Amino acid sequence: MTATVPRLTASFDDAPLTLVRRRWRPGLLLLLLVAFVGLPWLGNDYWLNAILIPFLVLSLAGLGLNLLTGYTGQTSVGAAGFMAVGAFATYGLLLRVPGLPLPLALLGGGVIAGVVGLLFGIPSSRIKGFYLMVTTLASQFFLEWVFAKFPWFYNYASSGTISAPRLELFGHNLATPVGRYLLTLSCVVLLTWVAANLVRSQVGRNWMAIRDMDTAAAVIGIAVERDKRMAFAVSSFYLGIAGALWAFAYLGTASAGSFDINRSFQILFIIIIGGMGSIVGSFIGAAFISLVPILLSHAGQWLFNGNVDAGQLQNLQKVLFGALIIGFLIKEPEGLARLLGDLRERIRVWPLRF
Amino acid sequence: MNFFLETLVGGLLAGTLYSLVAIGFVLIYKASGVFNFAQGAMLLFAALTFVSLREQGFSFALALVLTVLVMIVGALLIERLVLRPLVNRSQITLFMATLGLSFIIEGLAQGLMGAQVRALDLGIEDVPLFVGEIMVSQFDLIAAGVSGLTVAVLALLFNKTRIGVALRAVADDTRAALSLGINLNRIWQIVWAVAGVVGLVAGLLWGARQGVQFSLSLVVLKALPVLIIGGFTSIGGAIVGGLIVGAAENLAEAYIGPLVGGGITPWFAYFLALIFLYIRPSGLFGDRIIERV
Amino acid sequence: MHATFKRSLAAIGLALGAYATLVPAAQAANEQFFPLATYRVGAYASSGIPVWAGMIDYLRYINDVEGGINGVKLVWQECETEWTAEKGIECYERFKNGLNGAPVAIYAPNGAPAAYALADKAEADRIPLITLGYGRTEATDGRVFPYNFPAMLTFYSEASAFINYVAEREGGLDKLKGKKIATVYHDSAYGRETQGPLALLAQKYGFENIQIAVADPGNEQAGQWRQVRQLKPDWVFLRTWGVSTPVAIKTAARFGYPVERIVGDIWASSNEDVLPAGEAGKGYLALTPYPGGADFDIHQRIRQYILDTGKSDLKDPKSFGSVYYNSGLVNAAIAVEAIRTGQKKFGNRPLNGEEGRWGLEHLDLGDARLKEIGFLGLMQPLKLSCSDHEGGGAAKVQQWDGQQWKLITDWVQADRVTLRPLIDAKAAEYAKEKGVSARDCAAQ
Amino acid sequence: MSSLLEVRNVSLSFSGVKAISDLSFSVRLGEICALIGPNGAGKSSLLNILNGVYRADAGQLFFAAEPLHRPHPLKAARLGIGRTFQNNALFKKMSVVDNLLTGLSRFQRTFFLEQALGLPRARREARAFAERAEQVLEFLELQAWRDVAVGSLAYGLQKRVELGRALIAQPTLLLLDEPMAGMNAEEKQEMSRFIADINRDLGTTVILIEHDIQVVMGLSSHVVVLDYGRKVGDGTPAEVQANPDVIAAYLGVSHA
Repeated sequence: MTATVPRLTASFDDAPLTLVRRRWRPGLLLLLLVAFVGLPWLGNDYWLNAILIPFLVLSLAGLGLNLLTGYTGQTSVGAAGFMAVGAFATYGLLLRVPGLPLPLALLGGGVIAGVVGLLFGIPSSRIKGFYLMVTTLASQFFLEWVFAKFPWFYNYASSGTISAPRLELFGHNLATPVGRYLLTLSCVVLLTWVAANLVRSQVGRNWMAIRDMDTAAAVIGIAVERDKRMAFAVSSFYLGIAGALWAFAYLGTASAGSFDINRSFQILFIIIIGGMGSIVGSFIGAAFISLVPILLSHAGQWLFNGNVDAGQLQNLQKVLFGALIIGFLIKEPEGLARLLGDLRERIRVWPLRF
Repeated sequence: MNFFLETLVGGLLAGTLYSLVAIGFVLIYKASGVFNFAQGAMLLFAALTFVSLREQGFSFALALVLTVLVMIVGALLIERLVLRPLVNRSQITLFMATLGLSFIIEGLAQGLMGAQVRALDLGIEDVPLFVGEIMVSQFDLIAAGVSGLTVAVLALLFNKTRIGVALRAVADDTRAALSLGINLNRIWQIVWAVAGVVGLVAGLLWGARQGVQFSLSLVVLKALPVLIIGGFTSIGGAIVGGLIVGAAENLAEAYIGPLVGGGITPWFAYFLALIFLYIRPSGLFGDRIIERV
Repeated sequence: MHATFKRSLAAIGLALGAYATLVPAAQAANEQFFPLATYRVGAYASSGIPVWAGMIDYLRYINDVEGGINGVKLVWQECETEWTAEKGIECYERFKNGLNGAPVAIYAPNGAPAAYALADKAEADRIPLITLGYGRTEATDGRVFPYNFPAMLTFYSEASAFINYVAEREGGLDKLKGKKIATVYHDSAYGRETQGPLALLAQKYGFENIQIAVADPGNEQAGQWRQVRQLKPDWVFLRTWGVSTPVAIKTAARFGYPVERIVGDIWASSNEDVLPAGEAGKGYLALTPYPGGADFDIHQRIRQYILDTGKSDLKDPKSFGSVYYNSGLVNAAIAVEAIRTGQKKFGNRPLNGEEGRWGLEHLDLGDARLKEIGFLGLMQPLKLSCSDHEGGGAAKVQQWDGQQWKLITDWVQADRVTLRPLIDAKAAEYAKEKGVSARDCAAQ
Repeated sequence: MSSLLEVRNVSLSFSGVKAISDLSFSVRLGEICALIGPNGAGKSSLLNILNGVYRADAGQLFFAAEPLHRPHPLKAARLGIGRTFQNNALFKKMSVVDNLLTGLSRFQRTFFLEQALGLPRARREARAFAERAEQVLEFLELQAWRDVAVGSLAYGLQKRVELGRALIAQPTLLLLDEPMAGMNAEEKQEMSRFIADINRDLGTTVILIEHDIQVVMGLSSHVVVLDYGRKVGDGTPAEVQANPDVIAAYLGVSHA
């Protein structure tokens, strides 16, 4: 323990390479198997186009925002703006760089979004709390405007919308529902793995330290400002890719309007409901927010076999959502993820009660 | 030159309406540290209630009184069901709660009173009025007058009455106030009620301009930059901020807009707010935040 | 963490499982399914609500009075889209396989975002989309867009019809030279759609083409109308929608621009658009392919059989015969007539999407037929074909008198010949970007 | 052995109110220096100046004979100045071991991408960090609470975790702000033992603020007494105890 700084670091390089050997839980493997093989096999267009793809994309977006808001504690209500950057950037790359393979285009779109995020993250070094939140709102409106206003971004289409280019990978056509689903799934799985690495790494710990108490973080030698900006960049990278997938794998088209303030709120709700600072939470939240409305409208159709005013159903749903959000904040600030966790515990001990 | 003056005046007048919305925020923020995103929804709800009552054939005055009552009841409910359970939570948590609240209110408003656009006639004729060469909107003038009056009333309320004193005590130092035996919940109820009434006034003025319907609640987005510029804790700041935003927005649309294809109003106010943030991170009149370790 | 991860996704899996039961099982039924993608909530609900009433009332009329289309009963179901693309997709995917065996012949996305999002999917599923008064103008070229029907009046034609109307008022196309014509538009895909054609026409007729954007939602337009006041245009083409229309009219009044010089477009031409403007709206002009009014023949019939028998979907009878209500009627009528046409070839049975498309592409509604179905005057003659998915291309101009719309012109025909090259070019560009090849209509 | 830290004519005031006025003293390498004085004497403010949380209005600081220009918390940490806080500033939602690990950030050498993709170098580093964390856990006898969220720990334990978080970074100078506040006699003894061990085994120089005179006299080899921001005493515990000003200003009061 008496090692001095230089020797200390030197000693790190020859340390044995065995810490983060990830144990592949059979359950996880099974899940991936189901996701990659099972669902495409049994899922019909409705499942894939209307449920699974949007669910996956929203999970990814939620994950991105969670890294910034849930882990680093920087509340952002501008998530959709960075999704827009990713979507339009990817479109531009595919359009203007002939022969660029899709994965690279997606990556590029994400990186560009990340850079933009970095720029809008700069104020975070001086501005905190609501003031910072409002700056993210500013970025939201500004980006929305930019992509509505400058035709170059949507290749001068009179409608101002960009439509999905040919989705193909090494000659395979990905334009089918299954293709688009698999494309989305692969991206999500990969980026989830990366996120899992990050939050377990030193970077992740720094982020959480900043979230819990940023002055103390600085005192113990965490480069607070750098890591905050880093969080903005990474978050935007995720959001950017999510945006590109939203536009091309899901909608098949997009305009600035597809990424308006309401989308930002939707993503914020995903992490509130799912769980701040929880990777799983992003998925649960996304599942919740994308499934509940559909279930509700179906329920409406069944219960009143179509005689119910769809509008009222929608209003009801809005109220329900609001109530749920408040409910979660009051009862379970750590969101559904935590709730399910506790439930699991209770189920485990349940037989012992008798 | 006339065009410039005209734009400026028009902007300032429009700004008073922004101020009015922003004041609702400031009141709540000062008293409970809650950043109330539901302000816009409250505004919509108030205006909708009023219009519906009018459609039911109530007289203007009666409808007004009833709406005020509704807003007060609403405030009580909110305090009891949302604020009290969330006491001592982080401000961000409270903010998110108000996001949820705005959903509930909007859902209720449309569910109960329908989504169609309602005309709201306050009996103010909206015709151009000429001051020398400069055209001013009569409606805007009156609206500005009403806003000014509202602010004056508020000022009286908070400087001359015991409630006001209590409120300021809470705003200055919550703990001290509690030790003085001030009932915090009561203060919150009052403040939310007042904010609701302010919302009603703003709602009526905006509603008369654009018809009463859903997008009325979007006015809230106009108020945020106002708050940034004026500071979250200063009514004076809200007023000045509103005027600045109103004027700047209109001038920008008129002079910068054409260069970049127009439609810049949605974000320009925020852009302005950012500049102010860099100069004064806690607004023109906001209290400085001091780091304690 | 992985444990929870697994569990939660498993939970989602279960939730999905619930859907297996939802996917309708195909079984023969002598019914034709009319999916109704509606928007009854959200910022644009006010324009939507009467439309669905019109559609539903007409479908109900066909069922109850005419016993369906040649005996084929109509069934319909609603799905709320909130005018968004993603909910629009969900509804489409839910409906495209029909309802309890009743197939879908024609699908109306009802909303520009959904229309764009569904274009490719519908083509893949061989279901024709009708976008009446919105959507891709270049889809007029049915060779490139086989399943996309911007029927009756595209925004291009609308722009041209507007200019022709102005010319009529000014006393001839030659009088347009040097005139100032401003377009105040909702800054969105819809709003920008007329920029192309107006530029072309401006160049052709030599008027000054001013474009002024109104950012969504457009509930504050002082800047825009101050600009109008400063530029003093001879005419203003108002291409707003939703709340931005009444605000525009009121703001125009505030800045003293004469309202009778403002011509609203399809989506700024309804009672719901002018009523909130109150007094300020008196004298306001508007283009429309389905004028307001309850005196058309079809209205007599619907009043008799649906409204008075309390079967109407209308919540407030005041909007019977309102522009949007009538648009609902016209929308439904086109679909019904297209299926009727299709049945001539495929027999009197429910049609699938491909057959529905055949019906649309051979739809030919002359005045005679319009009279029979009671739409004469409410709907313009409409003839669609493989290469022309628009047909018609005319609008009437109506004026608001404070209470109701008064028609002040007959059909003002758009100069479609002039605009067609623009459309073909755009279609070709799209085909190139997408890498699709146009079909050969001679072969059809 | 010369002085590790030298404070020269430092002054600080909050909106007119003098917190520290013209204060000078120096701390020798390897000693335990106690700052004592009544509440509001400016002790905590002084620590905040030493690691750059506050900026002094006047005066200079020398660390290892090097002048400290424009001090900043991050800079101080990198120089090897560790710090604990009066009312702990731990990361409450994180586990004990994670809290300790955050203390190692200044040694982080691997790049972001390496960590994101879990590349060998990052994993080695993580491994080494983990080992060091385990050593600290052992040293402070915290193994039992390794994975407990800090927020749920007893106050005394939290103090210890905070000490560990500062310690893991192997500071040359350790600033402890009332490390034994609110502890019972037994806990205090324990804590004093840790501090003594750190000072002896790791040769870490310590500056601590403490009110309990017994503890101070037992633990420190050098005492600086503050009163209203002025230095009223400076020397060995014995000298300080003999100093009449000190008795007047502080000791008398505290015992009364």
